[in-house]
Amino acid sequence: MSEETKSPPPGSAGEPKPAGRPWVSPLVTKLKTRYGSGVFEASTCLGQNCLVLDSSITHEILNILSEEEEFDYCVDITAVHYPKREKPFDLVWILYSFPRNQRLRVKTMLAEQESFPSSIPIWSGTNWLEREVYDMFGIRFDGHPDLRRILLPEDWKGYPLRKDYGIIEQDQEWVQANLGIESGQ
Amino acid sequence: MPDSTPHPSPLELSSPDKTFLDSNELILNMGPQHPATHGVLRVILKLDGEKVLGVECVIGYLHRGVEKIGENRTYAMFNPYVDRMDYVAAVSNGLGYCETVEKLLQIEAPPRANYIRVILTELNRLASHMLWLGTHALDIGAMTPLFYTFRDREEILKIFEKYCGARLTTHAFRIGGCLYETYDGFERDVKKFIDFVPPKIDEYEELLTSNRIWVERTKNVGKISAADCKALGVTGPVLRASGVKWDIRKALPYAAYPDFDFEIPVGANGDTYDRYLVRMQEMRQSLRIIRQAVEGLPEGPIMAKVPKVMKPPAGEVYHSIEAPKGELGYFIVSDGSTQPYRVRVRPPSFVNLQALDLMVRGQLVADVIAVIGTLDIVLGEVDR
Amino acid sequence: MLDYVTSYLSSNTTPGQAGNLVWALIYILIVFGGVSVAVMAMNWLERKALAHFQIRLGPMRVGPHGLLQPIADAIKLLTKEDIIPERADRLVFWIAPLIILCASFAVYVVIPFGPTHAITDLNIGILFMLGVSSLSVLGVVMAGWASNSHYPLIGSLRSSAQMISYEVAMGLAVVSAILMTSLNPSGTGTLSMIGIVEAQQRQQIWYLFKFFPLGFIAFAIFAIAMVAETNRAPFDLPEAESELTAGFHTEYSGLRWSLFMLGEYAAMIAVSSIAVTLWLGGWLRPFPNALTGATWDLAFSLFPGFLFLILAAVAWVGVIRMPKHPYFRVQTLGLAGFGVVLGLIGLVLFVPPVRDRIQDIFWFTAKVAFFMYMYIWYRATFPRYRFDQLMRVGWKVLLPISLAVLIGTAVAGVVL
Amino acid sequence: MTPVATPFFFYFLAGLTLLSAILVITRKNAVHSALALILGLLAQSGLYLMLYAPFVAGVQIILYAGGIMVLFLFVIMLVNLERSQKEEQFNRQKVAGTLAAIALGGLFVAVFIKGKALFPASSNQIAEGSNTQQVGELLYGQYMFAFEIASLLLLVAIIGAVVMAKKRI
Repeated sequence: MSEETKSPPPGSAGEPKPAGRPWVSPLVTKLKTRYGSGVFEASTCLGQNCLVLDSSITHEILNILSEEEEFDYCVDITAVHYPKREKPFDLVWILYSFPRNQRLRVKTMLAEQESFPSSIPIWSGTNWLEREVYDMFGIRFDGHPDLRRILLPEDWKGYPLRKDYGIIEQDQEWVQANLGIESGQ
Repeated sequence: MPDSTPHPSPLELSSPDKTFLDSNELILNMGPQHPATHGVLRVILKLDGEKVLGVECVIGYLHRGVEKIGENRTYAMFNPYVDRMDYVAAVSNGLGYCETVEKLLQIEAPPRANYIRVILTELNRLASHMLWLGTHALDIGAMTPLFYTFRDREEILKIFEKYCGARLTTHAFRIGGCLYETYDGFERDVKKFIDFVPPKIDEYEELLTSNRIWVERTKNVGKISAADCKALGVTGPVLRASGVKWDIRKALPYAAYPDFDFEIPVGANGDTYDRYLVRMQEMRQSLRIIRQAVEGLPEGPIMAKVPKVMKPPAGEVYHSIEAPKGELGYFIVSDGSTQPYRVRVRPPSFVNLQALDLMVRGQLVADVIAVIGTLDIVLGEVDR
Repeated sequence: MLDYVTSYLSSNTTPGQAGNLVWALIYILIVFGGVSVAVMAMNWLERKALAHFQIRLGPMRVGPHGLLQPIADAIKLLTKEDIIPERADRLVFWIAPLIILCASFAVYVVIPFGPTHAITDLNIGILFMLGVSSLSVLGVVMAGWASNSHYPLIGSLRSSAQMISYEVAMGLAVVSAILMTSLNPSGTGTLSMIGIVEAQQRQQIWYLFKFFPLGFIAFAIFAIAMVAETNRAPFDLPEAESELTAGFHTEYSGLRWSLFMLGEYAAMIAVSSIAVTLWLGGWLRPFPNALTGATWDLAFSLFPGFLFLILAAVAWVGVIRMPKHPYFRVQTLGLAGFGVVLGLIGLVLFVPPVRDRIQDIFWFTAKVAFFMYMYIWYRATFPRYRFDQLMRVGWKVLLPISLAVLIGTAVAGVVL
Repeated sequence: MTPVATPFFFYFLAGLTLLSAILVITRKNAVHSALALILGLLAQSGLYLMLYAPFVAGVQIILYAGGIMVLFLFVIMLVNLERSQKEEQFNRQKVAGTLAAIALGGLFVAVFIKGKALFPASSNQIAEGSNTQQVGELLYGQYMFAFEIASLLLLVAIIGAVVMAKKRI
C-alpha cells in the first residue's frame, strides 16, 4: 500500500476519481511484490475490481493474468479519452475468469501516439476489439496482424470517439467523394 | 492457453484480380446485399471450388455511432437509443443499460419491477430465438418454419404492444424500475401465451429436429471447441453448445433471476445442430422462468426513488447481462455530470461474428450460410 | 384438301405416325398451348398451396382468389426492361433461355395423353425424351457462363454436375421399367411411350406394382432423381437463394427470366409425364385389373364430369361466401363466371363421344397433377441439401440401388 | 410413314454440320467453339434420323450433346482462358496438317467416285421398327468382344483420370 501513496498515477488531472476502496487479495499482493511501483492502484469500486498499471508492464501482467491466474476470457477492450491529461488515453481490458467466476478490469494510461503491444497472442478474440479501439481512438497495437479500420470506411479521417471530435462532425471530404452529398453532412 | 495463434487476414484485398480463377481459387463477395447475411454484412469468401479457404467480414455499414451519441445525451435520454442496437431483442438491451446506470447510481429496482423485467426480457428472448429459428431454417432452405415462428412471435409482440405501446424498439424499462404498471389482464395474457407456445415449439422440432436433411446440414458443421470459444470471447448459446455451462443469469445473477429455478442447456459437440438444440431448450427454459415469475409476481412499487436529474457520482462500472445472443455488457464512465463521460457497449454479436472465420474454414459455401445463421448476429448490434 | 384433313379422323394412330401434317400442327398447338396454360395454373397453384402450408393466403387481389395473378405477372414480366449485363457474352446470354425452353417443350412431342392423343410416337420415345431433356443443362451452363458473374457461374457448375449425376440413376430406373415391357411371348420390349403404356394394359398391371417391391423402388428412384433433374427443392442448389441469390439466372430479368421459369415448370410437367407413363399406367384409369366390366368402365368415365361439377360447386360456395359489398362485385362476378364455365365443362364431359375421348387425357392429367402437388409439398417441407450430400445421395445411394433393381428386375423377369 | 422433302432436310442438316464444324475451328472463344460443336452434333443426329437409325440419333444426343459437351464446357469454364490464349500453342504443324487434309480429301473423292459400291447394300433395308433390336443384337452378339474391349478401355481411362486428378486416394 505504501507505494500507492508515494507515487500517484501521473497526470490525473481531469480524470473522474472513482470513490473506491483498496482491493486486497493474494493476486494484488503477488503483483505488487513482483512489479512494485508499476501497480499504481488496486481498488474495488461498486463491487468491481480494478487494476491500474503502468503501460510498460501491462502487457506482461495481462500475460500473467491469463496464464497463471486463469483469466481465460477477455470480455472487452476499450479506451477512454481524457484530452486534458498528460497521457490522454485510458486503455481498459475487462477480463473474466471462468474457474473463479470473477471479473477484473485492467487499466493503463497511454500518451498520444503511443502504441501498445497487441494482446492477440494472449486472447485471440481481441483482434476485432483492438481494431475497433484503433478505429475509434487511433491507438495503435504493435504486432496486430491486420490493424485496419473496422466500423468506419478505410480511408476515413479522424477518430470519432476522441473528445475533440464533435458529435455532428464527420469526414466531409469522404462524404462528398463517396456519397455524392454536396454539403458533406 | 488454447489455440490463440493470431490468424492473419485471410485475404489480400489489395489485389483481387490476382487470384481470380487462378489455380482454382475464387473470391466470392457475399453481401452487403445478400438474402442470407441477415442485414448488411459483407462476407468475402476465398474459395477453392466450393471449399472455403478463408473469410473476411466487412462490417460497419450500419454504424450509427451509438457510443458517441451516448456521450452527448443525458442518462435517461440515451435509454431509447440502446433499443436500436439489437433490435430483435430490444428489451434485453434496455435492461442491460438500466441496470448499469442503476449500479452507477447505487439504487436498486423494486422487486415487482424486477419481476416484470424478467418476464419481458424472457419473452424477448423467446421472440429473438423464434426469429433466429425462422431465418436460420430459411437459410438452410426450409421455408415453412419462418412463417410458423413469425406467427408465434406475433403473440409476444402483442403483449409488448399492450404493455408499452411499442412492438420492436420497446423502451420498456426506465432507470430505477419500470415506468408502466402491468395492464389489466397482463398476467392472463402471459399465462395464455406460455400455455400456447410449448405445442408450437414441438411443432418446430417436429419439422426440423429429426429431419434427415436438417440433421445432415447442421451436424458437424461450423464446429467450435470450448477452448476456442473462450479464447475468442464467444458467449451465449454458441458457448453453451460447446459444452461450457455458463450463463450470466446463473454465474453473476442480476434482476430477479436468483429467485427462479431453471437449467442451463448445454451441448456436446459445438456444432450447428447442438446450437440449434441448445436454443430450442432455452426457449423451453425461458417459458419455465416466465411461469414462475408471473405466478410469483409480487405487489409493490415499480419505481425506485430516482432523482429527477441524474448525476451519478464520478466512477466507472461494467455490468453485463445474458442477452439472447450472449454477453451484452455496458461500460459506463461517469464524471459526475448529467451525461455519461463514456459509454461502451460490449456487443455479443460483434465478438461472436469474429469466430466465423475459424468456424467455416475448410467447409463448403453452403455451410457459411448455415454458420452465419447459427451465430445469430444482428447487424445493428455488430455495427452500432 | 378437306379429305386430307378428315382422313385422319378415321385412322387409329397419332397424327405424326399417320403423316398428317395438318392434324400434327393442330395437336402441336393444342399441346403447347395447354402446357403453357398448365404452367400458369401451376404457378398459381404453387403460390396458393405453398401459402396455405405456411398459414398465409397467397395471391388474393388480382381476380377472385388471385386467379388472374399469373396473367398479371406475365404482363409485368413482358413489359419489364430487358437488361443485359455490360460485360456479358450477349449472344450466349441471349440463346441460353431459348435452349432451356426448346429442350423442355420439345419432349412434349412424344408424350402420350391417350392412345392416339400424342403429336407422334417414336420407337425410341423414352430415349428421345431423356436425351432432349438432358439438353436443358446446356442452357443452364451457358446462362451461368454468359452472365460473367460469380454467383451464376457457381450455380451453373453446380447444376451441370447435379443434372449429369442424377441422369445416371434416372436412366437406370427407366431401363428397369423398359425391361418389364419385354415380358411378353415374343420377348421384345419397346422404347415407345405409347408402347410402354400398352404393355402395361396387356399385362393388366401398372409397373409401379410389378414385381413388388422392385417396380416401386425403381419408381421411387425416378421420383427422387426427377426432382433433382428439375432443380427443385430439396435439390434446388443451383438456385439456392440463400447462398447464390438466384443461381444461374441471377443476372436475368423480365422476359428472359420468365422463359427460364416457363422452361423449368414445363420440364417439371414433362418428367412427371415420364414417371406417369412408365410406372403409373399413363392414360389408363385406376384399377384396370380389379374393377373390370362395362359398369365400372362407365362409372370411371363419368368421373371427370363429376370432378368439374364439384369444382364448379366449390366456386359457387366461394361466390356465396364473398362479402356483399360493391367493392367485391367484380370479383364475385368473376368467380361466378368461373364456376359457370367449370360447370358447363363438367356437363359437356358427360356427353358420350366427348366422355370417351376425354377420359384418357383426364386420367393422365390427374396423375401428373399428383406429382405437381408433390413438388409443392417437398418445397414446403424440406430444407435444402448441401452439394456434397447431394452428390453422395446421387452416386452412393441411388446409383447402387438402381443397379440392384435393374439386375433384380432382369432376374425376376427370367424366373417368374 | 413416307419421308417428306428428303433432299431439303439432307442438305440443310449437312450444311449445318459443315458450317458449325467451320465455326468450331475459327472461333477465338473456346466456349463459342464448344457451342458450335454441339450444334454440329445435333445436326449429325438429324442425319442419323434420316438414315432410319433413331437409336443412334438418340444416343448421340444423350451422350455427346447432353453429356460430353457439358463436361467440355465445364472444363473450359474452369480453366484460365485468358492465360491459355496468350500461351504458345503446339498446333503449328502446318506440313503434317496439310498432308492429313490432302489424304482425307483424297479419301472423300475416292468414295464419291466409287459411290455405293464401297458399302454393303443391306444397310438401307433395316426396317424402322427393329432398328434398336438389331443394334443390340449386333453389339452383344457378333461384336461382343470388341464391345467389351472398348468398355475396358474406358475403364482404364476412368482410373487414369482419377489417379491424375486426386492427390490422395
